[in-house]
Amino acid sequence: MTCKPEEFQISVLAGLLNQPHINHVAVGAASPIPGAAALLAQQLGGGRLDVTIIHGNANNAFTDGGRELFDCAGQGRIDAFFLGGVQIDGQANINLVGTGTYPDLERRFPGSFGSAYMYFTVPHVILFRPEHSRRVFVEKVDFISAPGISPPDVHRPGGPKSLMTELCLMAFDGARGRFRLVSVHPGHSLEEILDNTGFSFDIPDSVPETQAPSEAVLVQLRSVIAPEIAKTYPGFASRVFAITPEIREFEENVR
Amino acid sequence: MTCKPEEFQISVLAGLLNQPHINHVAVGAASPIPGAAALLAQQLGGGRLDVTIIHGNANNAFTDGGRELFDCAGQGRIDAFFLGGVQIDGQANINLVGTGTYPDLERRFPGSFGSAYMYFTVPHVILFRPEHSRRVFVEKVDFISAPGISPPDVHRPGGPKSLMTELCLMAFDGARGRFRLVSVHPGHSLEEILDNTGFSFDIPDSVPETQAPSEAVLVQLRSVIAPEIAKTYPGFASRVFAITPEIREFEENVR
Amino acid sequence: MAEIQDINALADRIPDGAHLALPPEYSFVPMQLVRCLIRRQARELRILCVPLGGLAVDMLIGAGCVAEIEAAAVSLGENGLAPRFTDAVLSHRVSMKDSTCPALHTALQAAEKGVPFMPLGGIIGSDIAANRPDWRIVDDPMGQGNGRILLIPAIRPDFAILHSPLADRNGNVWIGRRRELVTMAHAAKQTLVTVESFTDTDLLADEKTAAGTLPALYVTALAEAVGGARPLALTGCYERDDGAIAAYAQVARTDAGFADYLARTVGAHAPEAAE
Amino acid sequence: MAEIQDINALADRIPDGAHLALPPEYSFVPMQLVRCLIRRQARELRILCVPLGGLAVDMLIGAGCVAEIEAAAVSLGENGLAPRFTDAVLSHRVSMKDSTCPALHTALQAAEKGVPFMPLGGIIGSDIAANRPDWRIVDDPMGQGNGRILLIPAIRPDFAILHSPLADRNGNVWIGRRRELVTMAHAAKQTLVTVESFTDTDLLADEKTAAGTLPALYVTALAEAVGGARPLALTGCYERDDGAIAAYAQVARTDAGFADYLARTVGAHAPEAAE
Repeated sequence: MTCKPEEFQISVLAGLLNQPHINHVAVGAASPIPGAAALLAQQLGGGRLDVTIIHGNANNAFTDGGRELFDCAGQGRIDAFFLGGVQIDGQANINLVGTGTYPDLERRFPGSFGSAYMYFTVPHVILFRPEHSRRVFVEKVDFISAPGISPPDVHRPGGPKSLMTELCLMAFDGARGRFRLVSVHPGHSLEEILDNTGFSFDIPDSVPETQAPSEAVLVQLRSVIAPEIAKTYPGFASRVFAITPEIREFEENVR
Repeated sequence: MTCKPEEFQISVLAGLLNQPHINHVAVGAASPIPGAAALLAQQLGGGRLDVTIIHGNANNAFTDGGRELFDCAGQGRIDAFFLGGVQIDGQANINLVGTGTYPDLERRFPGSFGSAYMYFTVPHVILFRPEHSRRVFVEKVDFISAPGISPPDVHRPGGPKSLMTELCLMAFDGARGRFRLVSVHPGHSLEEILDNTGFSFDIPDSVPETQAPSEAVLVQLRSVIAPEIAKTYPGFASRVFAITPEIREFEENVR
Repeated sequence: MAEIQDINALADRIPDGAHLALPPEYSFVPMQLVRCLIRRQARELRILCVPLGGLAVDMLIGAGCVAEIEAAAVSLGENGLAPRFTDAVLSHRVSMKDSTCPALHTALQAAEKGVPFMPLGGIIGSDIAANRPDWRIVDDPMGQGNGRILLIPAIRPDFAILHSPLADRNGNVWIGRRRELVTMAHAAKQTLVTVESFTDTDLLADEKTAAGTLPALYVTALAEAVGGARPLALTGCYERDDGAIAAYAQVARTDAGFADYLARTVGAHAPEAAE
Repeated sequence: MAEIQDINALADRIPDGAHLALPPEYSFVPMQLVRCLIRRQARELRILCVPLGGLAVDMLIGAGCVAEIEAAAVSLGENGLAPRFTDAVLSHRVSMKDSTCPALHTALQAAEKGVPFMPLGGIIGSDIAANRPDWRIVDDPMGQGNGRILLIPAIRPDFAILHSPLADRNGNVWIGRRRELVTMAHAAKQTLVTVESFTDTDLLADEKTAAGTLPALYVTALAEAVGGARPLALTGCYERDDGAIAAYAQVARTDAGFADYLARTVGAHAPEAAE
């Protein structure tokens, strides 16, 4: 079975969620691939994983308004969350605000959203940024929306654990404040990663290839997860899984 | 028209609420006379006064749970509130906890409820304690559930303004920390008040008699307010106004 | 995933010594669950009243289940003083942490928000604050000359327990406008719920019911208990049984009267429980 | 008592320079009221996004109504960057106070509670905190060795504005599970509401609807506005018009394109408004 890049990424991210200490994963706004990954991990785990998708009402049990995501994380009830970044540096600092010297920016992006809080409170934050380039992965971010590490006098139960791009998977060591390459996606090379990364990171002696989804997983993704994620992200589902509006309408009527 | 003591007290308390700066009065739990007074003041003011009775759902628009009364007061949206006291002293300190040396009490009462907060946040707190005796009105309370006055470095937009008993009406001067006799209820004397008050207070040269309710007010109280307060305090309404369960049931069906 | 089980199994989840948050007296009080705790002779419970205590607390105290109470007040409301509470506090058989309503709400909001404390206006100069070494009065930490302010530490109870009219099969619980129960559940490590009945309809599927629903995410386990709040009231289901509570207020004034009440209303184990 | 009036009269209550809290982009945004503000050439508004801004803020900025924005982010969501916002911030034509979602919720909760500040976990070490002189990082004021913590000052906006599917004739407003709108109204000095329709049924009379209702106590005035959130979504009423927003995202990239959009969708005064 051929597998689209999005399907590959969903499958790998789902694998990262399949850990004994992860009982509840939350997914922020405008995150279709993380959302699909969370639903796939839930499916593969037999429903053990709680999934909250903060975008619309499907797969979203929150009833206490916009602050519930943050309160819930502060209570220690969210084990995994996804964050991205316009820039990400070698200490896992992320920038969602802009490039240039703040406040005199050259490029302005939407803003930090809840990153400065979720990064501190959720134990397994997965950084997901498909574009793997020196524009994104810089030596030092221009603006720290959320810092990768904190001094010991700041209470911080959470932080970055993994970084997933179109080229590879990395792990973050909070004690050392450094990324380590975990695996290289099929069709890509260590050299390509080094060429496109602006920060230094640890490279083990032997780096395996990232495991592609099995045929069984792809079937589940396309048959079970695709219509489910279409409830939240119809445009994405239509583009990646060819889930049409008619199917969506059917799904909405039977749920 | 003869007038019961409760009716007299309701009428006088309603008069205290009829002031330009009082737009919203809240009434705490288990306070039928203050509740009826608030509803009467609302009726006499042509509906200008907002009334919140925190006991059941009648005349209670709160939908944000038990903290809304306190939040609402903290926002400055409650202009008047009633408090009582097992003991009240000359500086308007109130005690709702017990007598004796805390925590080695001789007598224990329920506790301070929200008094320690409402006393600071509501501009017009009316102290209402029918029993006028030296047991209640003491030189110094045994336990301060809520202090009558505060030093300047404590933010305090609220505090006591009046004290109403079965014998008289007093006003409290926060700047001087003293009560002043305002009027003596019909049938009672200054001497009786002095005999039964354990703290000193200011006595003007001439002390008028407290005004009894007019016949028109008594008619409104018995015809309009009685069935309304019966929704919250059926036992009280039955005892004072002879509002029967049948009338209550009728009222509940038509509202 | 919230588990639906028998009410005795639910009660068995609460170990001796647990810190237990209880709703105020007027509604949603899990009286049947409280009777189960008394029957199994729970001991050394620390009870947090949110923010007021009444019949449930009084019975637990009388039955010897309680080591400590924190409350803004404990009474039987229109039926007067809570006799077992009053007796136990005066004779120092339970430890009483006197508080005030908004301080209890604030402590739970702090836990809900995952912060170690939260500020609260007023209260400074009261003997409540003077007797709470765990509270702290500080000069305006914002440095803006706003004077002194009280900081209340977060309270994170082991269990929140409540009785609701309705839950669905997923464990979503109807709360209505009683939002302090939502805060209580958010703040507690575990929440145990008894209900009058279960519905097959997902309470979160309709925006109307969703607005008044505590999601199953915060609910550890549930049990059915028909009449589970009696003799107290349950909003929309039944009124307070004033006669029964007046009778309790009368008989519970003496040890013997209370023991007899427990035997009659709670079950055979009661007399021993009221040690 | 909440007053029911015409939407233009409602808009006229908001003076130039007002501090205005707006709901996030996905629902309950009073777009029709925003168009009224643009038509009457409101100026120097300070906009508080709770916590995110989108089309409404972008249009207000483009029309020259805005002096300052505070937000955790401003964008058109799936339709990309907010072009007028981006342009105005880069050229310093509006002052941008960068925040983060929970800090905005916390600031409104502090105002709701009537306290001058509230603590919030995390955030220390970010450049958001470094650029907010109004925020304060202090050593654990409880003195319990919990390390440094961020204190967020209360925000009390002059107005909260929102569009709801339904209100009753008393001025009680359906909010559903969007509880941040309740906090926003509690925190604001005044709340102005537009609705799809008014009902003769008291929303507080039924426990089900009461649970999702903002009481009239917090509402200054209301106006009917059919389709009042379009082209944005309104829960239970209509979906987001993706095509219209995509078209806006395209044309609003240039001053001329935006002026043309305003003229077409807002009315004749628009071109002058976009100074």
